Amino acid sequence: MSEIAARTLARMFERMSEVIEAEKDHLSELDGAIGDGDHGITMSIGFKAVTTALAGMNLETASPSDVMSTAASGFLDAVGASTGPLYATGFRRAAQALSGRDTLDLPACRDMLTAISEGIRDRGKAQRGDKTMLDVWLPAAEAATVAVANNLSRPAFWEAVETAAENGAAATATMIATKGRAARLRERSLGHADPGAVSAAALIKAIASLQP
Amino acid sequence: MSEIAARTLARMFERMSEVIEAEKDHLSELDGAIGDGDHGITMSIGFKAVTTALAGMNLETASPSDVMSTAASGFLDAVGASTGPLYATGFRRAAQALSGRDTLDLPACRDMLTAISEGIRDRGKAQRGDKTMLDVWLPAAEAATVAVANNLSRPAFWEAVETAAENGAAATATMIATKGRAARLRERSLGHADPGAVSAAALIKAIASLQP
Amino acid sequence: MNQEVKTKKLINAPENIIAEMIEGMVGAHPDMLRVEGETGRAVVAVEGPRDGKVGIVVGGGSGHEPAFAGYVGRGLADAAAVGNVFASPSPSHIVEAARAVDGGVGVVMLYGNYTGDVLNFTMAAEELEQAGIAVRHVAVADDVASAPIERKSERRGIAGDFFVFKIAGAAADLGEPLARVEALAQAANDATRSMGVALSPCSLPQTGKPNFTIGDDEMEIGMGLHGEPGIRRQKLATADEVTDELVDAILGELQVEAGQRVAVLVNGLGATSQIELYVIFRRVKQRLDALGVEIHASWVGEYATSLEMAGASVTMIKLDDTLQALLDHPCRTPALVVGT
Amino acid sequence: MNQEVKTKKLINAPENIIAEMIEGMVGAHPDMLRVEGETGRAVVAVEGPRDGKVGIVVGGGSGHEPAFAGYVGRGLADAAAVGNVFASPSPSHIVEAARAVDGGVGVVMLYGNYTGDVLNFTMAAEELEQAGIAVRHVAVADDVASAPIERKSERRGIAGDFFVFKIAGAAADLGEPLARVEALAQAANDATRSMGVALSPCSLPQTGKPNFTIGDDEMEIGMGLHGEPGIRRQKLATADEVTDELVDAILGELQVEAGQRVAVLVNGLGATSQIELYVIFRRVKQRLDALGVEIHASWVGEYATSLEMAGASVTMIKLDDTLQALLDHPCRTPALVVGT
Ligand SMILES: Nc1ncnc2c1ncn2[C@@H]1O[C@H](COP(=O)(O)OP(=O)(O)O)[C@@H](O)[C@H]1O
Ligand SMILES: Nc1ncnc2c1ncn2[C@@H]1O[C@H](COP(=O)(O)OP(=O)(O)O)[C@@H](O)[C@H]1O
Ligand SMILES: [Mg+2]
Ligand SMILES: [Mg+2]
Ligand SMILES: [Mg+2]
Ligand SMILES: [Mg+2]
Repeated sequence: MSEIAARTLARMFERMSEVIEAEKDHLSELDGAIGDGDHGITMSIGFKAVTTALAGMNLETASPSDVMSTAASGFLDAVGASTGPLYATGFRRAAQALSGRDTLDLPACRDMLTAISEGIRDRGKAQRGDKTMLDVWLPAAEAATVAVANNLSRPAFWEAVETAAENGAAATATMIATKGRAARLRERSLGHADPGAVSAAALIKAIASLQP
Repeated sequence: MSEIAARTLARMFERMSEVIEAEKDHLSELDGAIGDGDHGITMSIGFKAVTTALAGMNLETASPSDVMSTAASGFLDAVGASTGPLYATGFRRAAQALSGRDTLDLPACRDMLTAISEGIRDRGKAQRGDKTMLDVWLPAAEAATVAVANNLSRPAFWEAVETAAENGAAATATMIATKGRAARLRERSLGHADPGAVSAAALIKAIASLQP
Repeated sequence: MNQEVKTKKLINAPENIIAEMIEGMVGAHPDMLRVEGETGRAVVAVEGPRDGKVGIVVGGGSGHEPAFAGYVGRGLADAAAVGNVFASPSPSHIVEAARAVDGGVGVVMLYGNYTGDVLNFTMAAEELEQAGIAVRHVAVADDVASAPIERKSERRGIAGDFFVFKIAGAAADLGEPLARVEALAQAANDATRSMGVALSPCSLPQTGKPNFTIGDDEMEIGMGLHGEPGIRRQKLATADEVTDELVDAILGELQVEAGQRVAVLVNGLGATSQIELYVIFRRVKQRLDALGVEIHASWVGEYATSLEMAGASVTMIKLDDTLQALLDHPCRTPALVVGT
Repeated sequence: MNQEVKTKKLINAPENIIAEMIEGMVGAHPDMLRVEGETGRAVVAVEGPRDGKVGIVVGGGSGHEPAFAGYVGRGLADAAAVGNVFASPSPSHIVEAARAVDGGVGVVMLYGNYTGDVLNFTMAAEELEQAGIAVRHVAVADDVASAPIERKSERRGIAGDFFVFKIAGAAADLGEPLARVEALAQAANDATRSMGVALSPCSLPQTGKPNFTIGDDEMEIGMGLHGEPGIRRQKLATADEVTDELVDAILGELQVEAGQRVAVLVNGLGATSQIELYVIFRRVKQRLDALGVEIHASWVGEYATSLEMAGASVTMIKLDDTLQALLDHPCRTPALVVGT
């Protein structure tokens, strides 16, 4: 049923783009406080480019891995910025993880989340606690791993993932940035949530709402 | 009694400088509405330069004409702008009119006002009704001429001059500018008093308050 | 806004601002600029003035940097007389500048057409002529928004200074005699048209207050270089619409036809980003391309500013072979380097 | 302020702004710039790239004009990769720029040290190396305010780009091999220090909102080139006091002594008048004169901006004979002409 999984992924990216449009101004404002004020714009451009790229695919024949690869390139070419290489690397790694798979069962979702978070980590060389999007993606992937190990139901799986993501985003407000533009702020970054973490949580929430 | 007349003129310029300092911001605001917003500044610089120049004179030996010449050069060198050549020419003409005179009687005052207004007119090539400082200096000089012809008392002379100046300044609000920066505004200059006319009226009021 | 709060500027005491600026300019460009005379207001080219060459003096108020001292240097102006902010230099400043560059064959003085500048340069010329120095002057009057064509002599000078100065400077550098330098400056002035738009005010260092108010969504079409009101205030439009209005007004008078050549200057007034200026230039070029008019040369940047005003102007000069050769003649000044 | 009101800009649709700016830049400087490739984001020198010469690629986000495409031309950069406003160009933009200037002996890529730029240029380099093109990169890190000296590699690149690009461009133009061009760029980077101050925010064309708020009487010392917060916010001080703070921070690290030489750049962030910039330069020169340090060359103007932000930065590079000769080497680009 590769059509269905590919379609689901494409729908997932559409939903992600919608949620980013809705949060765009808020994300730019968060970035204005500790960065350069463009995070909403870059994410918006990126996910619009992804949906455009996916619209050009034949989802009847494409594999989930193909969808992920196409999303990665679409995002990267359109965005640049910090988020381009980070998400593109994450999505590419997810394409590898999904390679040869036809269904998006919970282990596949876990592997996808893990691959995205590892791709972001390897590209950006950040660690947990550095006050970046990683502080959302890593705990979300961990929650997914635990959920699969504990045989949680689909709704419970996504609830656990979403909660981990939300907690991670909220926690960034208590962290001192050491990576990215906010790193130069040090103590002055305290009290401000990281825009990339907030957008990551919004993306994960969008995925969870579909319960793929 | 040439000391006394020279001293009176020097005091007159001090008073003029004081009144300009007091009106400085207001004059710049008037100029902002129809010009380039600097009239208070140029007048302030100019009259400060005049008092500095006069402070360097020996008023025991100087003639009224000398005082006027020094004021003219002091103003011109420091100011430039439109007002520099206009007032410098007016004061130079007044220096000629006062040449050989030792007292500032009413005919001398009349001649001084007339010379200033003619100097301004000849330098700036403006006419009455053009919405400039001339709309103050010309009627003030005319009022002085009539006052002398009618043998008015010193207080009555200055009251007539001051009233003519004030009316002239007020009237500029109803005129359409045709000279200076405001000329390009045409109809849009209506309703705004001309800054140079307002400062001229303030100067004349300062002189009148001394009743030289 | 709190009446006490002044607009922010990186300055020291406002009354020293011109002296400090000149110290900085001359210090930054010691190979090109020096100060001569008593007043400290005559900025003179290190290379340039020489015997037998017509001297070129430019000048005007400060606040329009790089105009005017930024145009001093080999092949362009020999000296600038530097006035206070938005105030013409005084005759003594101008006389010092002219004396410093007099090579025995006369001086051409170039300035924007404002009452103050006309009066002060005229008084300076009277003084110079009494001293036996032949003087000609040309008041640049390129702003189409400032008076109808029938009253062109009343028009303000704005960024068109750039072309008139460049052409006169080249003519003098090439050894043209006084009358010819004047005639070429006048020809450049006749062939040049500009129009601008302002989006926000500027503030004088002494007052620290915006010199006019304008709505958050408004622009002033035809605004002068000192924030003098223009011809119309209206809601902000797109760059293309605004540029079209400026170009229409300019082309309506310049009458350029397919195959003819112009040079173009898109000038920022102070706070407008180069992105915006290039977007405007793009539209100007689209318009000229559509007419088949050739852009022989173009400049985009800050060439005649209004302190930190936001806005831009478009200037075109219609070129014949003579004007074009003079525009291409090499020069080296802080604000403009042409040729190799 | 009304939430609906956007800051005023002379633009068309924000999503077309980069394409329109590039169209304008290339249209205004057709003798120097052209576009190559599919993405429209690789601005390449008309003269410059050639066989056997190391290619110089610079790049970064837009909104810093004239950086980066303004430095493209003979003797300086061979190409610029142009990102969105305040966003690094993507690897595909960078790869196109590099391919266009590859003369068979490798490419040096220069950019400001920001996460986004580092990541994108690194991905581009990976792709180019797979295609057999040798690539080196130097991330300019001149902003002393952005990290302590022990963590210099984390520092931001601001106006110091100017000196690093110039020196690398000259080395490549002179035919130096890849490793030497990289080493000289790195030497320039090591010898360069900057620090800035901001007085007002800028706004991104897409949001139309000021990207930070600052009190009517405040300044931010050490502000980054994108409005990233600096090291301290305080009441506005005089130009001399502010300049002293910047100069102290720079000289504290550069360790220049009497008889040594530096070059100085006083850079406007977008909305700061040239009067202010020259007043700042004047103070920088007073300080260096007092130390007996020679200013070999200086530039005052807008060389690395933050859209229409008000503020300025001071940059110094400590020169030895090699760096000085490279700085003096002729170049011809829209933003900088050196030599005759
Ligand atoms: N090294 C890194 N690793 C992971 N995420 C990072 C890293 N650096 C920055 N980020 C994330 O990128 C976000 C900023 O993205 P964005 O504003 O789109 O790009 P830019 O910083 O180039 O303007 C930050 O909020 C942070 O979450
Ligand atoms: N031709 C003229 N004749 C007489 N007065 C003039 C003329 N042109 C301008 N003025 C006066 O000068 C005033 C402006 O002076 P000021 O603001 O100091 O100079 P500037 O116009 O150079 O900025 C006007 O308000 C007007 O009264
Ligand atoms: Mg950002
Ligand atoms: Mg005025
Ligand atoms: Mg003025
Ligand atoms: Mg960014």
